[in-house]
Order: sequence, then C-alpha cells, then structure tokens
Amino acid sequence: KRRARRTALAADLVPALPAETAPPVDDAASAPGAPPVAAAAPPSERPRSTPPVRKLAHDLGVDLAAVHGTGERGLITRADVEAAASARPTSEATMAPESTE
Amino acid sequence: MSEQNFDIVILGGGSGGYAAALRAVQLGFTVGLIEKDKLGGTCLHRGCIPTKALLHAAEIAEHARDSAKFGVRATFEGIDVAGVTAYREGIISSKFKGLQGLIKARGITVIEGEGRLVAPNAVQVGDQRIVGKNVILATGSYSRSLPGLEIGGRVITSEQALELDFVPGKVAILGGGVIGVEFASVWKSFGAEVTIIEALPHLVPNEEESISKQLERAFRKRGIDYKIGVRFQSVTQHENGVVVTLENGETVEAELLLVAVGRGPVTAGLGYDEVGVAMDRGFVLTDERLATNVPGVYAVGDIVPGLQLAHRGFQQGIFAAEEIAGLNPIVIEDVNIPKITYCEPEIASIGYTEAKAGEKFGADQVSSYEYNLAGNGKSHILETSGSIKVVRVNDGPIVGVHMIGGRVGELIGEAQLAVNWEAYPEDIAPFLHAHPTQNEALGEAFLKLAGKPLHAL
Amino acid sequence: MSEQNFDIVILGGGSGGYAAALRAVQLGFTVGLIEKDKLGGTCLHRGCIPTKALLHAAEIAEHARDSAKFGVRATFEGIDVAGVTAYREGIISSKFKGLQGLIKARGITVIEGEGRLVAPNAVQVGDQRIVGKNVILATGSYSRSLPGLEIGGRVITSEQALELDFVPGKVAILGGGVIGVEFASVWKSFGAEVTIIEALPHLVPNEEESISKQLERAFRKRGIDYKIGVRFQSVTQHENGVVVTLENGETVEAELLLVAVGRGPVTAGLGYDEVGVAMDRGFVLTDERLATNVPGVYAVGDIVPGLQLAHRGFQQGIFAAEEIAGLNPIVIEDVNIPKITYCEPEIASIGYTEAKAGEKFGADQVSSYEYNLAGNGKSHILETSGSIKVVRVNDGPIVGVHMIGGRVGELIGEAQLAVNWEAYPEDIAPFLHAHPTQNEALGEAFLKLAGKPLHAL
Ligand SMILES: Cc1cc2nc3c(=O)[nH]c(=O)nc-3n(C[C@H](O)[C@H](O)[C@H](O)COP(=O)(O)OP(=O)(O)OC[C@H]3O[C@@H](n4cnc5c(N)ncnc54)[C@H](O)[C@@H]3O)c2cc1C
Ligand SMILES: Cc1cc2nc3c(=O)[nH]c(=O)nc-3n(C[C@H](O)[C@H](O)[C@H](O)COP(=O)(O)OP(=O)(O)OC[C@H]3O[C@@H](n4cnc5c(N)ncnc54)[C@H](O)[C@@H]3O)c2cc1C
Repeated sequence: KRRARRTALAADLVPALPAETAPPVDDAASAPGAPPVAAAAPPSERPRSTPPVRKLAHDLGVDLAAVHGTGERGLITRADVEAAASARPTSEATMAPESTE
Repeated sequence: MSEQNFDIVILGGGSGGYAAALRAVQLGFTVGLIEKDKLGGTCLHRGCIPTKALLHAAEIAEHARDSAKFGVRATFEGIDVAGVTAYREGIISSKFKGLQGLIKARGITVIEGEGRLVAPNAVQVGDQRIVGKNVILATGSYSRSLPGLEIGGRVITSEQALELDFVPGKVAILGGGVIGVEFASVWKSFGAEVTIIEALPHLVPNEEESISKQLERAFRKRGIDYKIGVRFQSVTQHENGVVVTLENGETVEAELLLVAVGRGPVTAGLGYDEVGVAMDRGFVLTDERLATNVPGVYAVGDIVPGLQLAHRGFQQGIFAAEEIAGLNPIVIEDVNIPKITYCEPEIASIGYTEAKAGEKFGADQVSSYEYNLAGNGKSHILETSGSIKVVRVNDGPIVGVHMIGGRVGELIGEAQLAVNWEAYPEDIAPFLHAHPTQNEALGEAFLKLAGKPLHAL
Repeated sequence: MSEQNFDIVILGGGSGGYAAALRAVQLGFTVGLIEKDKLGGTCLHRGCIPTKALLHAAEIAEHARDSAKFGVRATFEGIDVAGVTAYREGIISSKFKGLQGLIKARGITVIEGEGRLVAPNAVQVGDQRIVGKNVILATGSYSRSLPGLEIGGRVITSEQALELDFVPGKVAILGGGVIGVEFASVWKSFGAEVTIIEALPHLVPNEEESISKQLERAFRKRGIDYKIGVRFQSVTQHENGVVVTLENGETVEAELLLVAVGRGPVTAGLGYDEVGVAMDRGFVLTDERLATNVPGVYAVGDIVPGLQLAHRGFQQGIFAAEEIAGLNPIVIEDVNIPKITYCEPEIASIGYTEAKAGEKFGADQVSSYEYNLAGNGKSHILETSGSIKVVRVNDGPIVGVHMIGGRVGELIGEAQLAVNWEAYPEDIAPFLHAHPTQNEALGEAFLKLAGKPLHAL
C-alpha cells in the first residue's frame, strides 16, 4: 500500500537484459555528477529510499508514493519524509504504528 | 507499616524488570525495583549466561578432539567439571557485580524481598507498602514439568543441570526445544550419551522445517540420539538411574532425565488476580503496548505470552518505560525478534518461515532461496555445514531469515536490520560482503533473490 | 592467427575478473575470460583463503593451549605442518573446483594464456586475437618489496610464507599492515617468536588509532614483539638466518624475513600504456564508474588505486558489467566497503575514523562512543577483550564503525548496512539485539549514541 518503487526496477529482476538495448558504452561515464540525465536514462538500481527511511515513513504514517524525492536521482531522503509528516494534520501524524499489512 | 512512593514500581529484577528500571530513571522517573532473589534473574544466574558458558567449553572440547583435522596436534583428555564451574561462575559473578553497580549508579532504589500486588498502584513487601503511579510486573518464569511428572532426585530441570558436579554417562532429555537441544549439545561434547525425546515431529519445532531437518542430520552425525513424534508416558527412578517409558512402549534408560518442556509464568499467589489483572493460564494478558486491563499496570518479559527471550524482556522493559513517559515507542512484533539456539551447529532466525509467510502474504506472493554453506569459503574453513534460507515477498521485502551452521548466531544482527527495516534484497545487493566471512552466505542469498546470484547458479 | 569475438573481453580471472564475467553473462553478454594461471587468482590460491585457513588452525591451537581456562583438559603438542597444508589445500582445491564448475555452467569462455592489450578492443593471447566490444582489465597485484630489498632465500613474501613446510623458530616481519599482522598472529600461535617492523607509528596504521593501540596491547600480551615508527635499513642473509638492520641502528635476528610492505599492480609490459590507458605508478586510473580514459576499456580490482580487497574486486567486477549493460549501478565509495583483519584479536571496520569524519563533517558535528567488550556477556564467555567504536554525525547518520576483539569480523555485516544506508542510531535503537551475542555490543554502542544506553553509563 505504500511502495511504488518497484515499477521502476523491473529491469534488474530480468536476468538477461539484451545487450542491444544498452546505451553507448561511455554514455553514463561521461556524466558522473549529472542527475538530470539519469531521469531519462534506463531504470536505476537505486531504491527510491533507503530501508531505514522507508521504515521511518511507515512509523510516521507517511505514504512514500506521495513523497517527492529530493535526493540523488530522486531518492526520498529522511528530510523529505519528515517534511511530509509535519505537513499533515497532527491527528494523522500521531496515528499509532500498526503491523504491516 | 511503612510506605515508599515512586513514579514507577517494578516487581521483579530480571531482564525485563531491570531494563524497565534503567530506562525509566533515564527518562526522569523515580523507580522502586523489587527483587526477592538476585538482580539479573533467570538469564544471568540460571539461563542464558551459564548455558552459553557451557556451550563454549563444549566448543573448546570439540576443537581439541578435532584438532588433527586442522593440522594441530592436541589430545583431549576430558572435562574438569570444577574448572568448568569456576569459569562459568566467574562470568556470572563479574556480570552480576557490573549490573549491581549500574543499577546503583543510575540511582534506582532496589527493595529486597518478595513482593505481592495489593492494589493497582501498590506492591506489598513484608511490612512495607511500595506505591507507584505506575506498576510494571516482571516476575518471569520457572521450569515447567508435565502433569504427573514430578521433579526430584534424578529427574531434573535446567537449574539442577547447571549445578551438576559431574558429567553424566547417559542422559535422557524430555523436550527438543531450545533448552533441550542446547544441553544435549553440551553433554555430548562433554562425553555423555544423550537421547532427546520430543513429541512433535521435529527437533526445534518452531524453526523452519528444513532447518530442523538439518539439525537432526547434524545431531545424528554427532551421535546424539533422538526420538521425535513420540510422547512421554512415565518415568521411574532407581538407585543408579531412570527408566523413561514412551507412549509407543519404547523405553529409554539413563542416569538422569532432564525435563525441558517449557517455562511457565511466575504469577501464582502474587495478587495479580485479586487486583483484577486479566490472565490466561497464568500468563498476564496485555495489549500490544504492554498495558494490562488494569489502568497503570504494565507487564513485561516471560510472564507475557509469546517468545521467552532475554532481549525481548529488555525490549519490552524499555518499551514500557517509554510508553509511560508518553514517547509512543514503536511496537516490534515477536516475529521480528531474533532467535538463536546456541547448540552445535547453531541456529538463528528472524521473521516468517516460508510456510507462515505463505499464509500471511499468499503462497504465490513469496519466494525463498536456501544457500548451502558448502559454497561459503569461511564455513568451509570452519569445517561446518548448514544453510541460510531467506524468504521474501515477491517484488517486496525480506520477511524471513533462517540459518543453521557453526557460529551463524552472530549473523542475525544483519538479518534483524533487513527484516525490521523491510529491506528488499535489491537494497542489499550492491553491498558485497567482506571476504571470506559467513556474512557472505547471507549476501549470496540476497543476491540470488535480487536476481543476480554471484557464487551460485 | 585466429580471432575470437565477444561482447566483453576480460583480462585476468581473479576476484575482479571472474565476478565481472559471471555478471556479464547473466546480463546476456558473451564473455571471453583470459587467465594465464588459475581461475580465482590471488585470493583463492595465495591470499584470502589459504591465510584464513592458517588463522583457523591457529585458533584451534590456541584453544588447545588455553583449554584449562574453560575447564577442558587437553594438551597442545605442536603443529603438524603437513596436516595444516592438507587442510588448507583441501579447501582451496574444493573451492577451485566449484569456481571452475560455475564458470563453465554459466557459459563463460575461458582462454588460457598470457594476454596483452593490443588495441582498445583487443587482447592478444599467443597467436589468438581476442576482440571485444568492451574490455575489462583485471590483472591484479603482486607482493611488492622496498627499493634495494631483494626477495630470495630467507627473505620471502606471503607466497613463500604459505608454502613453508616448517614452523620457523623466529621470524621478522617487515610491515605491520593486514598481511603482516595476520602472519604474525599465525606464526605466534604455531609457536614461533615474531618481531614486526613498521615504519609508521602504529600497527594496522589505516585503522582508527584506538583500535591500533588495542591491537598493540593485545599483541604485547601474546608475546608478539613489534618495533613501530622505525624504518628498515638493510638485511643480510647467512646460513641459518637473517640480520635486519633498522635506521635507528637496532638489529633484529631471525630465521626468515617476511616482506609484507604492500602489493603493486600487475600492469607492466601488458600493453596498457601503448594503447594509451592512463596510469599512475603502474595503477590504472579510472573514473568513479571504473571507466579508463580509453573508451570501452574498464578496470577493476587491485590494479585500480584504493583498497585491495577481494570483495571490492567482486563489487567492481559486477559494477563494470552492469555499467556496460547500461544499468547505471550505484557507486560504493571505498570508505563504505567493509575491512577485516583476521589476526587474533580480529579487527573490522567500515566508514570514517573519528578523525576523518571530523575532517569531512566538521569536528564539532560528529560524536563517537567506544563500547568496551568487557561489558559484553558473549565476549566474556569467549574470554576476549576489545571494543566497538561507532562514529555518527550529530543528529545524523552513523558514518563509521571500528571494532577489535575475538570473532568481531562477522559483526561487520550489520555495520555495513547501517553505514551504507545512512541509518541513524535512533533507527536501530528499538531493535534489541539477541542475547547473549557480540551483536549486542554493537547494539549498546548504537543505544548510547541514540541517548539511551542500556548496559552502559
Ligand atoms: C536454561 C535457560 C537458557 C536460556 N537461554 C537464553 C538465551 O540464550 N537467550 C535468551 O534470550 N533467553 C534465554 N533464556 C530465557 C531468559 O532467561 C528469559 O527470557 C528471561 O530471563 C526473562 O526475563 P524476565 O525478566 O521476564 O524474568 P526472569 O529473568 O525470570 O526474572 C524475574 C525476576 O523476578 C523475581 N521475582 C519473581 N517473583 C518475585 C516476587 N514475587 N517478588 C520479588 N521478585 C520476584 C525473580 O527472582 C527474578 O529475578 C534461557 C532460559 C533458561 C531457563
Ligand atoms: C596474503 C594475502 C591475504 C589476503 N587476504 C584477503 C582477505 O582476507 N580478504 C580480502 O578481501 N582480500 C584479501 N587479500 C587481497 C585479495 O587477494 C585481492 O584483493 C584480490 O585477489 C584482488 O583481485 P583481482 O581480481 O584484482 O586480482 P588477482 O586476484 O590478483 O587476480 C588477477 C588474475 O589475473 C591473472 N593475470 C595477470 N596478468 C595476466 C595476463 N597478462 N594474462 C592473463 N592473466 C593474467 C593472474 O594470474 C590472476 O589470476 C589478500 C591478499 C594476500 C596476498
């Protein structure tokens, strides 16, 4: 109910990605610090957030699908989650944590 | 009759009670901690610590026996029980001293004596009334027996087993759970013949079935005998031993019978029911936030139904103190608490077994992979075998890790983070584990579930 | 002259090269893997695996020696070098067989012979030209020496040290880094007298300073001699031994001198420079995505400046294959790769030392806590001492974990997740670690940094 990240990652679950679909060899290497290009690039392996941040979001009742990631390559950071949590009405924010599903 | 007042009164100074006390004073509460015996409770004096000392002595003995395999010339001559006792007691007394010092340094008032709950906010200890705005019950557990099976003489529980001043020639063990298999492992390493009797179809029946089966295979190889899926009927004692009769008519003769069929709550006659605390078969019922039905009264540790483990006691003690302080701590379900069985080979697990995960998430929604330690360099170096099984939700998190093999217990720390943080195998895959470690076996299982096995097909 | 064509040609079949090959074929590429000696390279045949086998034999020897401390009666009689060799070689040959099987099963073409880069897309092996759309260089490293210090006779490197068919009576070791201290530890346990000579002010000088100091204390207690902060000047060999002279005029006499001053890249004469690959002191320069300056040519493993570790080789090999496939894998900085030194006591670390964290984040922005293993029950049971130091950014993530103590190596798995996922101590604090484990010591350090120490003040 709270994760949308998988859709972007289907490719790394496919064991054999045909080599022809690969971009030119030095494409990625030529733009080391340039995240904008990566948005159009093939799916990244980077999760949309790290596990402890996902857990924090869960504990705070924040739906990650609705959070805009400001980190590297769209990563949802702890600050993004905290901002989303404090942006909501307090009654929701104090919602007791419950079991996963 | 005198009265003492505290913010929080805690009944029982074992793992659950003393952790609650330590956290409560950190949060600014005054605490009265009532203990009738010794701070540290079962775990320190009669449980975790002494058994693990025996298991390490057992490891040393096995290493001496097996030394030739590694090119080391050494001769195993036997067990010096007095030496083992000195080693074991040395650890306990040093930890005990440390704990007493810590409790004192943190400013916790310890009240020595047997307490009885006499009101929702008061515990009676002798002629003192100890009053608290909140009360935490933490009276722990004792070794249970079966109906009609009396403890005494050559029929013993773990308490007496720890005090033995000899290595028995032959022991029968009733119960193939954690405590049963740990003592079986120690005694076998010390030179005894051992037979385990377990009514359920497997040893360590709460574990993933493939793990139980591997333990059975390993025990068979070690010459530890067991009878599974057969119930105990009766035992008779004679001058030199016991004769245990099983429901299928078989008998087992031994010098001693260790009864290790579980632990019951220490709650009888302590006033809980008179004060109106809801109970079930002696256990204190709480909600998931550890509150009993009586406002202001909490319960932690082995008296609360569920896993009976020292670190669950620590966790619940800390939780109760934080809950009283209004910190709204997060609930950790029992299934997400790590479990280790320290026999040889060790077993460690956290999260759902594959079968349970299937029930919870749908059988077609989970996948698993079991990595054989035969592929793991460090395990080969240790000459141990076993496996690591990881269960995930498809396109979802890791929900179970189940391990068996020499020294795998310490690997549970990583698994604990993965499962509790609901990590996906793909989250871990980029981090190659240090080589050569047993960590790597866990890493290989994650890699495989992420669709990119390294040293596996 | 024949020609073979592949998507990817990999020069060198060690940790880096074979991991790249395994991942590449998984991604649908055809691979030609060129190896002049044995698949598995340094790590399997002359590095990680054989040294860790020796270290385990050393542990077995120490256990036999110390058995009385644990109440076990055993006598240590000595080392059977042939037995150690059989044990060690048994592991290597089984792993080697497994690796060969895996490479074959995955459909990787192995080309035996010495290769030479002759074009940005081609490697020459004898009279065959192996052509690839991409080339990955993975030719690894060799034991370096110092200028003017010739290897030969009684002056040996780790390769010869592994082949010795006797335990030397007295050894001098030049270099107190990982390889030096590991051999020191083994030889001492096997009964040799050992003196380490290290020019820098500490043993394992890349580690957190407090860890180095504790190793020095532990080695002193074990009777391992060392001279630190003093430089080697010269060595002379005579019939029965060597005499090492230091710059301060001191001399060290021994049967053998092990030179363990680091490893140099295997790149000379392999055509890299002719093809125009940018190099620095023999190392191949790459960007953080492992691309060299020559389009289509990548480099992985020990030839790339930085940590020389097998799992870094695996990681880089996998990375290069995924990069070529356009998967845009995430970069793991060297500082976030786990490091273990397997001497007794073990050392394990990841992330920044306190000093480096201060430089990076500002000295007033970081805090640390060093938990003494004396407080840890399981460490006491193992009769080991040491500590775990955790460094965090204030109100921020855990950025370093530094450990020393018996068996702490396996604890690095949890630390690896914490550091790489930039976890806060507060994220881990709710999860109490299994009792009694060494994991708990890591847990206590996290708890303390989260402001809620349990078994600590
Ligand atoms: C042989 C054995 C091995 C074990 N090994 C492990 C292990 O390896 N790992 C692990 O996690 N767990 C292990 N356990 C379980 C662990 O010991 C318990 O889960 C843990 O001790 C429970 O803590 P507690 O605080 O609930 O109860 P306890 O530790 O039992 O403490 C309860 C305390 O309350 C006191 N008390 C009781 N009634 C009163 C009263 N009326 N007035 C005053 N004081 C009172 C008792 O004296 C006792 O000190 C083992 C147990 C046994 C028996
Ligand atoms: C004593 C010792 C102990 C160590 N212990 C550890 C440890 O515990 N943990 C750890 O992580 N690391 C350890 N290391 C380091 C580890 O072995 C290296 O980091 C790792 O082997 C590097 O892998 P690589 O693929 O870069 O190079 P290598 O493993 O050196 O492989 C390079 C391969 O390329 C081949 N080759 C070279 N030139 C050519 C050519 N022209 N044509 C064809 N083939 C060629 C070589 O034959 C070799 O097989 C240890 C090293 C040593 C020496």
